[in-house]
Amino acid sequence: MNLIKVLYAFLSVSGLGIILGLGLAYASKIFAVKKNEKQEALENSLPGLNCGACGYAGCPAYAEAIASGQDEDLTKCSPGGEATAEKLAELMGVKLEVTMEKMVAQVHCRGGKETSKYMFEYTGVRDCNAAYAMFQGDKVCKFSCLGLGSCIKVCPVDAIDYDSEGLVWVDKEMCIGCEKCVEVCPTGAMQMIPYSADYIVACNSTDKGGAVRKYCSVGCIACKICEKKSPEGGFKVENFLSKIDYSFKGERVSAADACPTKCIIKNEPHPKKK
Amino acid sequence: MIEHFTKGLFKENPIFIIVLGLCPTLAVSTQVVNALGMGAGVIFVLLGSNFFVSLLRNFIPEKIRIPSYIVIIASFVTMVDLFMQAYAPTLSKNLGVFVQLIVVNCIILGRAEAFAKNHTVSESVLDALGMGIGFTLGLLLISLIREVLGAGTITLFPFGNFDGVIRIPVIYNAPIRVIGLATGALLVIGYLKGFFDWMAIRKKKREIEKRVSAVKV
Amino acid sequence: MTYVGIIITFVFINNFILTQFLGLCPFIGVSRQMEPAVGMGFAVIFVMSLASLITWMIYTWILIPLGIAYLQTITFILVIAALVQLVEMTIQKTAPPLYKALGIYLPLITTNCAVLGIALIAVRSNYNAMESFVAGFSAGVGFMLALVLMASIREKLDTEWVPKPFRGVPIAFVTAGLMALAFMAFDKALLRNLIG
Amino acid sequence: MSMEKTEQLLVTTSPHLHDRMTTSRIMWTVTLCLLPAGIWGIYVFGIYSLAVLASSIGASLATEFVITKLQGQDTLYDGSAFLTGLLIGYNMPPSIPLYIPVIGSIFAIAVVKHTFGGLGSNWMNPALAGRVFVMFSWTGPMTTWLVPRTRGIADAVTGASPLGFLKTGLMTFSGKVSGPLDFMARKGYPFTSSDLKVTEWLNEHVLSLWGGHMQNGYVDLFLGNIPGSIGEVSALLLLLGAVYLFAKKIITWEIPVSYLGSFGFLVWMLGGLRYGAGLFHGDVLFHLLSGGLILGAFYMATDMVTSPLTGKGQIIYGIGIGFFTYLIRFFGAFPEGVSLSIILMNIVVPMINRYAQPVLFGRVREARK
Amino acid sequence: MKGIVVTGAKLFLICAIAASVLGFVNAVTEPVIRQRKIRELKEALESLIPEGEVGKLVKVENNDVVKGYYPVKKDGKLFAYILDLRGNGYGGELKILAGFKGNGEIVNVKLMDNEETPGLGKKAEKPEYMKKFIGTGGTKPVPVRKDMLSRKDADAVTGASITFMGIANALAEGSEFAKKLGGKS
Amino acid sequence: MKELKTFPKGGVHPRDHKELTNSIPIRNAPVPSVAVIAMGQHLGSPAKCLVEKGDTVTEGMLIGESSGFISANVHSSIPGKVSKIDRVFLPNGLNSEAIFVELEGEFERSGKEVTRTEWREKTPQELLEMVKEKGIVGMGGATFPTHVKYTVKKGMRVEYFVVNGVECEPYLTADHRLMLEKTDEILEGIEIIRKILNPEKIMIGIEINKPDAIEIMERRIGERGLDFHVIPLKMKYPQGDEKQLLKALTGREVPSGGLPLDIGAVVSNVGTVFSIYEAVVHGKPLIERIVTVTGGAINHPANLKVRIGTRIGDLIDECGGFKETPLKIIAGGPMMGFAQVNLDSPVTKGVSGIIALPREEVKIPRKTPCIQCGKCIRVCPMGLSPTRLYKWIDHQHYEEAVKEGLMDCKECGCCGYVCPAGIPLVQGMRVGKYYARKKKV
Repeated sequence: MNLIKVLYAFLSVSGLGIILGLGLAYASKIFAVKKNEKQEALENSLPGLNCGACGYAGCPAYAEAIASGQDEDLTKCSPGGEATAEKLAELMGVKLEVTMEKMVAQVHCRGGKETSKYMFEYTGVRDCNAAYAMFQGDKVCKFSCLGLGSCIKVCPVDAIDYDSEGLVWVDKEMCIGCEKCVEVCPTGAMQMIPYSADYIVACNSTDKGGAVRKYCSVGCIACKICEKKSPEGGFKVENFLSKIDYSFKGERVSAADACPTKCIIKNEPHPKKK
Repeated sequence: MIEHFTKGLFKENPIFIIVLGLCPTLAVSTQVVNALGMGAGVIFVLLGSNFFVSLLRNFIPEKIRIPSYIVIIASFVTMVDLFMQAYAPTLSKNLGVFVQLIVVNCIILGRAEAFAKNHTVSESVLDALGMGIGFTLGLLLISLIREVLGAGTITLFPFGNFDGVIRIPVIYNAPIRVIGLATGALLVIGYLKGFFDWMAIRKKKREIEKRVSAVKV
Repeated sequence: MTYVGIIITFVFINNFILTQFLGLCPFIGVSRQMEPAVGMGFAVIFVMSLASLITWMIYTWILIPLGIAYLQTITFILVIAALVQLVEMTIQKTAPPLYKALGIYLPLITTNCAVLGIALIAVRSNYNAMESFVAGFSAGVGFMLALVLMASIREKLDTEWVPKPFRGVPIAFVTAGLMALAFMAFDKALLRNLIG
Repeated sequence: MSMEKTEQLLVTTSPHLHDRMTTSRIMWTVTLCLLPAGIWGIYVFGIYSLAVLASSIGASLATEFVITKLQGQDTLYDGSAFLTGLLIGYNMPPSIPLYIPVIGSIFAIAVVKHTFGGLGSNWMNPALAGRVFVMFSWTGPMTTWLVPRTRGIADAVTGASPLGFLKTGLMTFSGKVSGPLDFMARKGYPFTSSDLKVTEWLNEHVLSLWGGHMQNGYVDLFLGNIPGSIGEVSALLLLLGAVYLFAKKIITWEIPVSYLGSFGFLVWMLGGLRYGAGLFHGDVLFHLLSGGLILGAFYMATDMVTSPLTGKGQIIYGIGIGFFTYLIRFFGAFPEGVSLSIILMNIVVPMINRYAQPVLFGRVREARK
Repeated sequence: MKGIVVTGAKLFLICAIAASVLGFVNAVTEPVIRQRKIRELKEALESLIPEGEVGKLVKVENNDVVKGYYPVKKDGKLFAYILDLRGNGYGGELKILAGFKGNGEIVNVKLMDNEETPGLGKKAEKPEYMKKFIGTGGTKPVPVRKDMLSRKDADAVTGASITFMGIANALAEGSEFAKKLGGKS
Repeated sequence: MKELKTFPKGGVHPRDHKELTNSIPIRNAPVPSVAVIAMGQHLGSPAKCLVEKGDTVTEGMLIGESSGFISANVHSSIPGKVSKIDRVFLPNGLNSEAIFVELEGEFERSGKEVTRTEWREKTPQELLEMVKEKGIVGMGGATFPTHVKYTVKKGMRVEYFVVNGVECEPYLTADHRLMLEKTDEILEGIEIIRKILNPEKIMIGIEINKPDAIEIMERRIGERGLDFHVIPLKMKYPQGDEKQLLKALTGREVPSGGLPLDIGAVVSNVGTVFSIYEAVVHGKPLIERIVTVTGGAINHPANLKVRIGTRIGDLIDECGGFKETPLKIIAGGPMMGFAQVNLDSPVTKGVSGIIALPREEVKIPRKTPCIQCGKCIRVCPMGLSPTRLYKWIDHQHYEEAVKEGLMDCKECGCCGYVCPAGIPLVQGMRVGKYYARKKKV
């Protein structure tokens, strides 16, 4: 066994090691770049979706705003919800007072090809705002879901999809509440509701009952039966449209069952055929 | 505990799911026997490096983390290289420079950095085994496809009268040679990855459907 | 081989990515968009030229005289790792915007098999110092060429409706495969006929 | 009165007028223009070449059908798959075993076209990629040529294509001749009697008016009386089709002119060297008429999907193809190089499109007086 | 400063241990590798001309093709030469060992190290590939062009004609060299 | 022959179909029984409604007041009673507040003797004020408030005033007939504008397919001893666009995002010039305009002088109704106009034509994938790459699209006209602009 060679190996490699080790350690001192550790920590505790729901251009920008004290509201991140807000508060050494109820989006319209009337056949770019610029969409109802999926395109987490009727539906489990779909929806059919909401009124039309009846068989006709069936509260018909009062936690089944056009429906994952 | 081992096989298969360690994967996947040899080499190095990195995780300072890992890995690689040259010369010749390049195989450094650095020795060893075997399986799949289509053969170890080469009847006479070349390697892994992604998408869809039907009932 | 020959070989004929599969990980990772691809390309050219020269020196002046050529892997990778880290720290200090653009990719260069690959290949091919440097440089150029072309194609594919399971990494591989198919035009016969 | 209308009105956005040219019309017109050359190929190489064309087209259509069916699209009849299949068939030697065009077509449609999202999304010419794929896979059969029956030889005799003949011949050649045709004549490459007659007649009655003289062989090349791929041999018929495409504005001048121009220039400048004829003595006509260059320049390089969008870009693209064709043909391992050069430049097209964009109106601010 | 020293020392320690271990491993494997290489060459030489006794390598300077030769003796008499040849293949240099008789006739050929394309040029590694050369070089010329081959052989080299020509040209050169050597050792 | 002027890049040549109406004199359309007068019929912010339900209005009375810098006054086109105020769809597909005036009472102006204002004694400022007061907007279709356009910022100098008599849209002949029948009025209108703007040179651009208009303009200019230049132009769409017209006439390019004033030019349509004449000389607000009612489905195509607020259906009835069932009814020109969903929309200041097309004249493009033929790039007069922009927009990369010049697109429709794949490129651009503006990129 050639021990001298082993020695050479030992010397050269360890020599290299010591030179590089010292060199790097030294260099890291010279070239040290000051980093805002707090900001980095804040950034790490944000979900990193860069969805912009907080109003900043992505998570790092929000983190920067918090770290620099420009923004004191720690609850702006709706995807992260309470957990993130708590983490942020902990990092900033503040106590979080407001508790957030997670909000999710849902489409308040069930008027599909069979159930509602159309003014014309839309053939252009598949985009709701494009259709809305032409006589406010191809449907007679000007408050309805146009079904061209602009919300699907902007959803950062694929929570929205077409259902069997060519309308969209939000999966509330996947929804992070970034409100992008609400922003993009031209008719206002997409609205935010609390995650805990068990029912929604799947109609957005403020036309009079008679008018709605003419163009849609599943629209709210403002008959006020829901109000009567749920006398302690829970429903409120305003401006010819029934609204659910989500602060009321009682049962809504009887009202939903009694709705003559069946537009009060459960907010649950919806069958997706497409 | 056991999931540290099994996850490497399929759920986090280094080749198809996390797409690491591709350079050797593609270059040596011309013959099945190379894939096996390479796989063995990688498993050995991965085991060694994960073991030592995890063992020394409190000893190595953050600043020289990467150089230290590299030294550890490079030592094992050199051992593999020397042993292969000595005892498996044909394989060593076929694998060429890629044995030495195991050093920079992203999966090894990747595991050291992502796993062994903050797990116990036994966990790290299991992880190394799982990842190594997962890597070998992936490599085997690619090389099988490439060799069968690209050369019409399956090359294994010779023993006895058997020269180690299985010849596939029809393809052997007119193999799709491009599959055996660089193009084929890239295409095969592209399509395999596409296939696995498709499986993942389908699985996700199934899950959603399941949930939907559960709610309905 | 002449310098021209080395350049043609490493840029086109033995293009590291498209025929040798060296440096595929960063290739797939960084080729999504044009700007980082260009930056990464320059970084790789720089590191590869430097690394192949320095490793040549270590090999010829230390390892060979001491008879410990078998330690090439470990010494080369150490040198490369240190080099990359130095480069990283230097640009982080001197050119923060560049660092921001390349930030996460620089560490990738350490484990970029292309860098170690060119060092080992240069040694195996018995190149002299200048040849090693030229080989490193041109392999880097070849890497950048493939990277930048790939980025331009992937930017185009970004605006096409690629089937869902293929989006992202799979389509990048298929694209690279087709690029390799076209690069088969550059064969060794071409080189031999060109420079005799 | 106006209420009598019963039908629902059609509501679309502007413009409400449209040009008559549609995608499928473009595809079918190109197909139509290609047909004469293919019929010539079938005539001279025998009925088996029809089987080759049929199998490539059939495989291409079948693949398209299966994939589009799976994706729920309907693009089978737009002519693009047919055209791809046809071009693959045109690029096959007449005696090829049928599995080769079939695999070429499947590769072209499934891998090169539909993996990227179908018509319009692919960045590489499917037909050419398919051809190159099988070319490298089965080089032997792909470089075995049939002698056309119009040469008066019995059926199914293999022979070298002019470029292949030159390539092998030149490997051991170090002398001095005036050019490729001279070289071929000396090495005993046969020209047909019709070629000799036509050349003689032209020399006597037409070219003598300008004091010109033409070598034997060009007429064979021009008419397609040479061994070669099924659809590429007849330069005459391909050019006729191209004229129609120009008239219909389906192809524009940029790509063919820049391609043939740059290639021709390189051949003229450097092509004479290897025959000992010196600089600026290359035989441009020979190289333009041989090896599928006409088919490539007018029908394949001009493929809209994979060529640059703007005229500027197309000129760069054409020059690139010309350069690579020269490089591969004169120095590469294969005799021709049209397909390889086109797919090489396909790689660069997205880059060209990115940078060779038209000048925006009003972006060059003019100084006011 | 202390941090730097500690860091450097730790890296030093790791390197040192690694290097020592490797040194020992090398010490074990190096002789094995060296002996294997010698044995391989010997086997190759013996398989080329099994009936002869292969002598020591004689190096040849200033020759692009012939790098050296081994004289082969049979019954103590100089019988043939094994030439170490270099050819230009498709993938780069071809290393060829070929046995020649004194009159330049090829006895046997073996393609050693090469980087030819698997499935194409690599075919030349198979012994049956070389059959077309054996026996040529003496009275018959070495086939250096495709048209000098039989139809079947010509078909077999199609697609890899550069490998074929690389080998053939090297052999032709070798044959001339062997003729010049004549019977000298 | 001297090469006719035109703009150099892009443009298309659709068949113009002008023969249907170009020889038919303008006649008055009947007064509507209910005029639906929209508050937002011009570019910019809608006018502020000045009346309430039940109010009585007179002909030409100001009922909507300009509500911002870029806005215009709106006047009642008929005398009557406001029956309701509601939101209606305008021909351009947008929704606007509108005043419904039920015909009642007497016409104060129509049928009465015309008075003449001696405008030459007024200052430019007073003239501009009159233009503003009478609610004049660009009549070519863009409906940009004219007084804003004529407000020259300090330090800017108007070198050219260009009268746009190009009318490059197929089918339309309203401007053509106007030039033939109201030549003197138009010339006097130009003189008024000259007083307002004081330009160095006045040019009248007319496409060569209206030789009679060129001839009569030149003759009358000569007779009146004016120094206006009539310049015949080659036929090419979209030459009627300000930017292309200025490029053709002056060789100057309006800078991206700029106005013609940036290159010292102001362009007005002949219809606008005529309205200015009427407003200034006769004190008549913009309550009428010429509308070409034409197309293969119309029984008797015609050029009508229409009161703003008349239903489209009434105009079609006036032209003898439909010859055959129309598939498409377009308000405006076929290249930039808007398809109608029914015949109830009221004519606004910007509607230059009503075109009813039967099935056989409508080509319904089937949308197929883009094959990158680049035709759209070749025809784009603005030097854009519509296919690239469309793809960026389709994949929501709005910043990239803006970077490549999306905001320069003026939706002239050339790209959509040539696209062999039937891609709704123009609509794509609109969507892109909408989102880009929304995201402020």
